[in-house]
Amino acid sequence: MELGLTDEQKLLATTVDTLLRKRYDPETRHALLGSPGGWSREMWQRYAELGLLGLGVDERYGGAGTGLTEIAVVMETFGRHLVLEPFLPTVVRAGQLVAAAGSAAQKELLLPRITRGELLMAWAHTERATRPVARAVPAADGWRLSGEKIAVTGGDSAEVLVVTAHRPDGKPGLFLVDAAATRQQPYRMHDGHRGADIRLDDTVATALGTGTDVTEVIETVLDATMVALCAEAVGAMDRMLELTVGYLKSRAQFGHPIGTFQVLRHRAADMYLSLEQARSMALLARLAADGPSDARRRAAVRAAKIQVDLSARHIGHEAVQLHGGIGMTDEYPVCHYFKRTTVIARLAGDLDALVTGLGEQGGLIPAG
Amino acid sequence: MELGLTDEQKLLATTVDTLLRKRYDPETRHALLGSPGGWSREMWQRYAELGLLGLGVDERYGGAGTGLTEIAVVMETFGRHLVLEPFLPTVVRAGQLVAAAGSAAQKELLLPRITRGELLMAWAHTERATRPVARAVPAADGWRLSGEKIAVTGGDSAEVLVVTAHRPDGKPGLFLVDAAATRQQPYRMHDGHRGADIRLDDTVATALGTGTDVTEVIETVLDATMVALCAEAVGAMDRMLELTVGYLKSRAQFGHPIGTFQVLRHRAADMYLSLEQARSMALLARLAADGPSDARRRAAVRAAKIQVDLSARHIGHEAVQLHGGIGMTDEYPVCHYFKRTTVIARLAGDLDALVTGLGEQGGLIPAG
Amino acid sequence: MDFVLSSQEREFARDMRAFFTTEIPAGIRDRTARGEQPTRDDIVTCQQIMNEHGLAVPHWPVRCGGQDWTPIQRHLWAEEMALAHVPPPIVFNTSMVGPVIAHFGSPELHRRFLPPTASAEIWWAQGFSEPDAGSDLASLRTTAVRDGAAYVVNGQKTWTTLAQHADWIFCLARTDPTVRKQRGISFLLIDLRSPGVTIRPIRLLDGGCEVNEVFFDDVRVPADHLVGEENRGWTYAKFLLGNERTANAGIGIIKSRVGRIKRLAGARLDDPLFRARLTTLEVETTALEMSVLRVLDRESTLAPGIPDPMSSMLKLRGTELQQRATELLIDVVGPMGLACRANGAAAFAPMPEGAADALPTYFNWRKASIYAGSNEVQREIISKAILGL
Amino acid sequence: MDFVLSSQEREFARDMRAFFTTEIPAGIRDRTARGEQPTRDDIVTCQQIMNEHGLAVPHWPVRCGGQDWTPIQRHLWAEEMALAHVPPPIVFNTSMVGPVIAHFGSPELHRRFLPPTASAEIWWAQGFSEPDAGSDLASLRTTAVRDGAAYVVNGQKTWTTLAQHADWIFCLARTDPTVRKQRGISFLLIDLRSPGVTIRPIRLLDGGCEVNEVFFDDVRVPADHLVGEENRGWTYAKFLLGNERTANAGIGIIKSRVGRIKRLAGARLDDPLFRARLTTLEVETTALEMSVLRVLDRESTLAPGIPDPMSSMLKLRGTELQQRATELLIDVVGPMGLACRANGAAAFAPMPEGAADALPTYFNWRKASIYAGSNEVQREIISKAILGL
Repeated sequence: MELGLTDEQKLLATTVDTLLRKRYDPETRHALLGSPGGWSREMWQRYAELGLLGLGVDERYGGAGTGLTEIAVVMETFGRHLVLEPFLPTVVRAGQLVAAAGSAAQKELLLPRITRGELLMAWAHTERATRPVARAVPAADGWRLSGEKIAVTGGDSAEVLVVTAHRPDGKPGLFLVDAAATRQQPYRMHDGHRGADIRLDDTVATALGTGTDVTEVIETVLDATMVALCAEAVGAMDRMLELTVGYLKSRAQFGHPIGTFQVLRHRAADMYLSLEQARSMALLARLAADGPSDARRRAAVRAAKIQVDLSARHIGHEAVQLHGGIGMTDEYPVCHYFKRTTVIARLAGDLDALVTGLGEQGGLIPAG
Repeated sequence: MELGLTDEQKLLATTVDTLLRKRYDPETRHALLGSPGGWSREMWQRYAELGLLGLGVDERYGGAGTGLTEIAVVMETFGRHLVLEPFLPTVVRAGQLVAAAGSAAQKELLLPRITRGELLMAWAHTERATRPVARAVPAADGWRLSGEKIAVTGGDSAEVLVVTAHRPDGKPGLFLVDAAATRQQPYRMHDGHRGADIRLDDTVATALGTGTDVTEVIETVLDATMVALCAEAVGAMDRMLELTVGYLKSRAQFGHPIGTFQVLRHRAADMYLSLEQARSMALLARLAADGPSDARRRAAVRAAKIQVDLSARHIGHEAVQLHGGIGMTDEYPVCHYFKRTTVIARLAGDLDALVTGLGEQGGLIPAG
Repeated sequence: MDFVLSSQEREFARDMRAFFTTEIPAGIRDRTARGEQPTRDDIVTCQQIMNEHGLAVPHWPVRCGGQDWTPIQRHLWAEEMALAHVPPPIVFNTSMVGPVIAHFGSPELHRRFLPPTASAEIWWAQGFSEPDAGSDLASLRTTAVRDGAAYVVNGQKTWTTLAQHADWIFCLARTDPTVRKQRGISFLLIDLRSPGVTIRPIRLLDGGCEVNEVFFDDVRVPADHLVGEENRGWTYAKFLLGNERTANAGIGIIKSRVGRIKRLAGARLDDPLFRARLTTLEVETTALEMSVLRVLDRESTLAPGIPDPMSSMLKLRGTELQQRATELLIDVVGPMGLACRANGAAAFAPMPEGAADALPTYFNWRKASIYAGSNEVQREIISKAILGL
Repeated sequence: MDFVLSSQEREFARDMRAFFTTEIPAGIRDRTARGEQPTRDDIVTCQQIMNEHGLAVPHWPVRCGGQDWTPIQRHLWAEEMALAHVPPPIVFNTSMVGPVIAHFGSPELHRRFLPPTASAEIWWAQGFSEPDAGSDLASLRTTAVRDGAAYVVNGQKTWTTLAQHADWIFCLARTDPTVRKQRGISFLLIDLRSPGVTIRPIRLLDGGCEVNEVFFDDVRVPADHLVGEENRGWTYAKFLLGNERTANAGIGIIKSRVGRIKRLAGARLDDPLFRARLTTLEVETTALEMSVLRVLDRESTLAPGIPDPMSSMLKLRGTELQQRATELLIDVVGPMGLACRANGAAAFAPMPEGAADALPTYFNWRKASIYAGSNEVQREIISKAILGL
């Protein structure tokens, strides 16, 4: 059983954490939130220099050639510091799609530029339930896509998009699209991350790779997304508990630090339970995602997302409550963590759907 | 708006409570639990003398001519004292069925004897999901019933049974059966109440009344059962909280009464919330059941049962937990309340079914 | 649930519904129904219309413009207002400072302040909370020192809701630092345009600025703006807080939120898990409503300003249910709700109702279990005042 | 979840499974699987078989008959035992008094007690709890006064599990009343057949008598039945309690309960609400199992008897999940489960499995959040030892 991190992985965590402690304090982040792009190009270059943007990318394309564990290590640290840069859309989502499904030429074209911090990408996948699905039709020089995508994280700044669209044979396809050829409605999301809705009207596109069935690739990268989000949420929850415990120790009421009130101490203990349960499942999901893409992996990843969502609701609510009014203010960091975990819990399927889906698949524990 | 009790109803509550305080202390009840019949014929006669067995029975049959409110008042007091006598099966269930659907001759024959405490009855209604349903076939001299009934509260001591069985036209029918003509498997239930499984093999039966559709009557008496159970559960929960608060005040640990520990005080406060929510819904159900039998009444009664079940789980678990080991012992009263409310929560449909059913009916609050 | 009401009460409720749905502009009500925040003008407009019909301050003493209503009538008035999506009158005016002036103020204060308070010509803010006195309100530090015909006020208030809209503020200030903390507090009325007053908005997690800090730097307050007697302010504050026995349950808010969720949920209502959560919320809301009615039923036996300890239960469970309702709406709007549409972010096609307000309201409503006596404080009250622990 | 294990660990688990499912009589395992309580004979039989194969006390020091296993191997041993429905060895023998004697007892005590403790020739009971010392264990009052070559023991123990089966009891008794309460306690081994010992069963809410009161009335205990040094008993008790870092999570219990529910649920599994509760329980159980593995993973860095504060979390959440599993089974058996079938109450047709044990187990398992350090005590430990509050 290998649950711990290697020395290299620990060093990676420390390096990223040290950088962010120095360069990404809450005030800096606050200023970024209000800036036009919403995140720091300078930090992006530093991530590139540290090799973070090449995690999960093969060495022949300039990457580190490592697996999902390193990505999870970085995401957890990013979660602790609420990093706003579009690492998830570029490196974890679009990057992994290209790495998994792209042709050699496409990889050669895109991955080194991602790794060097020169290219931003995003995956336009989610659609409104009430609108017609995005469709791809073949054209003489490739494909043409039409449809609408919503909640595309990083979709505001991405230069190249991977777009999921239905092919004429009814199967899902993945396509590369020049973002400049699409119409975009950019926005800030409630957690401060940037995103966009994206409209395609007979937009020129290239198929990603040559495979005709990308269902498996989509599944794998959705799993990787969930693993990354779970790790990020654990980092954020860890910090929320830390902030809460710190506040309980420093804030006095009725002549005593409020951390001496037994009710608040026990509620902090319950937050700790929720955190550790989420941490355990984030770990399981990461270990599972390193394995073959089968029902067991999918169940473990979905189960992790369920536990993380449950824990995030509990910890977020309690962190704000135990802070009292100060926990509601934009100036104090805790609410930003709460907002991020709230959004994470609504990405990649909501709790009811995940629980129902996992139950229909037979759950986790065999009948006996 | 009339939410309070009349002076007569308050007097009824006090009278019953006074009797039970005197004659039904935990030791007396404990002795009854182990006695052959499991309850007191002497108390039954006292209830008759106080007129309790004629509540809900028309004055012309020797009853008090009052409504469900008086029954709820008595049931709540019975809940506080965990009364074991078969009031619910005889007076509330079978008695109300006879009063609602019986012919004049049947009422004349049965109701005065119930009222005087001379006749015990029970309603054999519930069946095993996996067994064939009970069926009624007409015979020259009435009907013949075949089938199996389970969890018939009071079915061990009832002399006359009302039995629900499918008629040849597919509708449910209600029939009077001499208990001596059936086969019985009597038992104690987990809450100390007695009951039986009952088997009918071509057993002689008389139709209750002359109506051909008793669906409405069944619905009404099931609602009355729920109202009575909700009231009883409120009495039991009220007493559980009282016992718990008393224990918190008297038990010392680490040099202090445990009731000075903030965590335990707040958990007692949450128990109080659960209790009052249940009390409010028991009241609503009672007021609703006095009204016409329509969707609104059914929704209110089911909603009350749902709230009572939720509250009973919470209060029962916490009452035992806050007592610690002593709460687990048969000698100390609190677990007997917990067991009774546990059983009540499993009578008349479980929580999942009630919630699903109420939701399918459109819930309680209109769209707007 | 209205079968628990008498026919007169049902008729009263119908009258209120008719008033609110015909006299209050449909534009304002429609916007509120869609989850938009009412503007200052919306609120003032509605309160003025109500005031013209004698319906802005029904719970004030009759001699001050109130109505001789039963507690249940007052409840039905508030309930029908909420269900008709009418922004309620300014709570600081009608439920807080108004009753205090009416019960404890001089005839001069009555004449000067009660009419514009009822008509919303004056918008009041509440100056109770301070940065170092959260749940421990009586440890407040703002001082008022008598200097001739004026008090000189120094200190800081915080969490002052909608102070940006306000003209005046009613404050608790310490006038005698030598006695036990509850004893030396006075209740002052302060014009927010006075020199030395600074208002600083506090941005909250939902992006809005509904609360403020208010700083007092040698602010001179005419001595006749003292309400009642000097050093008795804590009594008046307790009267004020004890007056609202059932309002914090927020039954109207929960019911209109649930109603809106049902209107918008569409196919989501066919999801058994979602529906079960909604149904359970409806059951618990109905239970709470019935608890409110029980408190109202016995309210006529209590003098004004005497708290009913059961109010703590209504506030506690009410805010929990209000919060749960906000969470269900997020599930209804799905990923469309993740963008901050408040910043002018549009979409290619009309957005589903709720997409803009679901998450902000969810975030904002975390306040409900913190303000007006945190839910932890309510548990303290229940365990002590009701259970005797 | 076994993909987190190494191939050697998976092989080890397979070996254990093979051992338990072939060497332990199927009759015993089948009855346990159906929810019946194992008898004294069942337990002794199973422990003896395990002991013959060196598998009864793997966590004892190797020189005392233990196995040189990793923490994860010990966990897999317990897990496979539970999944194979094998009644575990007597916990008082193998996890409590055995390790204490092995670590702190004299060579003479080793020789005399360890072999029969491992083989279940002696059945031990635990004499720690007292009526007036619940969560505050160290305030115990039972005294042991030295009189020549013996201690004279007086006092009362309670909640003594399965004392009716026991031959000996290990007790904490006060040998020095003059020092701080933790300091004057000694650890004694007492033959339950000694004159002056009385055992009184305590009937519990499920109808059974699994716990007892044990009274000591001038019981003479040979002085060489003292373990370790006089007045150091509190240290040994803490060692004993600190040794079981992951067992209280009860992962095997929860998984076998969930497995049984799934086997019996039938159509109930199609009820989306029931299934969602079951699925959520499975998720949280898997999370707990992973937490157990994390604790085991670092356990090799801890000396025996040093508690891991994370154990408090495992006990707390584990008992909650164990209890939730008992509640789901009630829903599966429905009204058939309401009768006390233990009293010989039969039915006309075969009863569904679980009908007899669902409610008693649910009732009985309320103990889990009370015993072994109540869950409130665990929250105290977490808030202090882990969070520093």
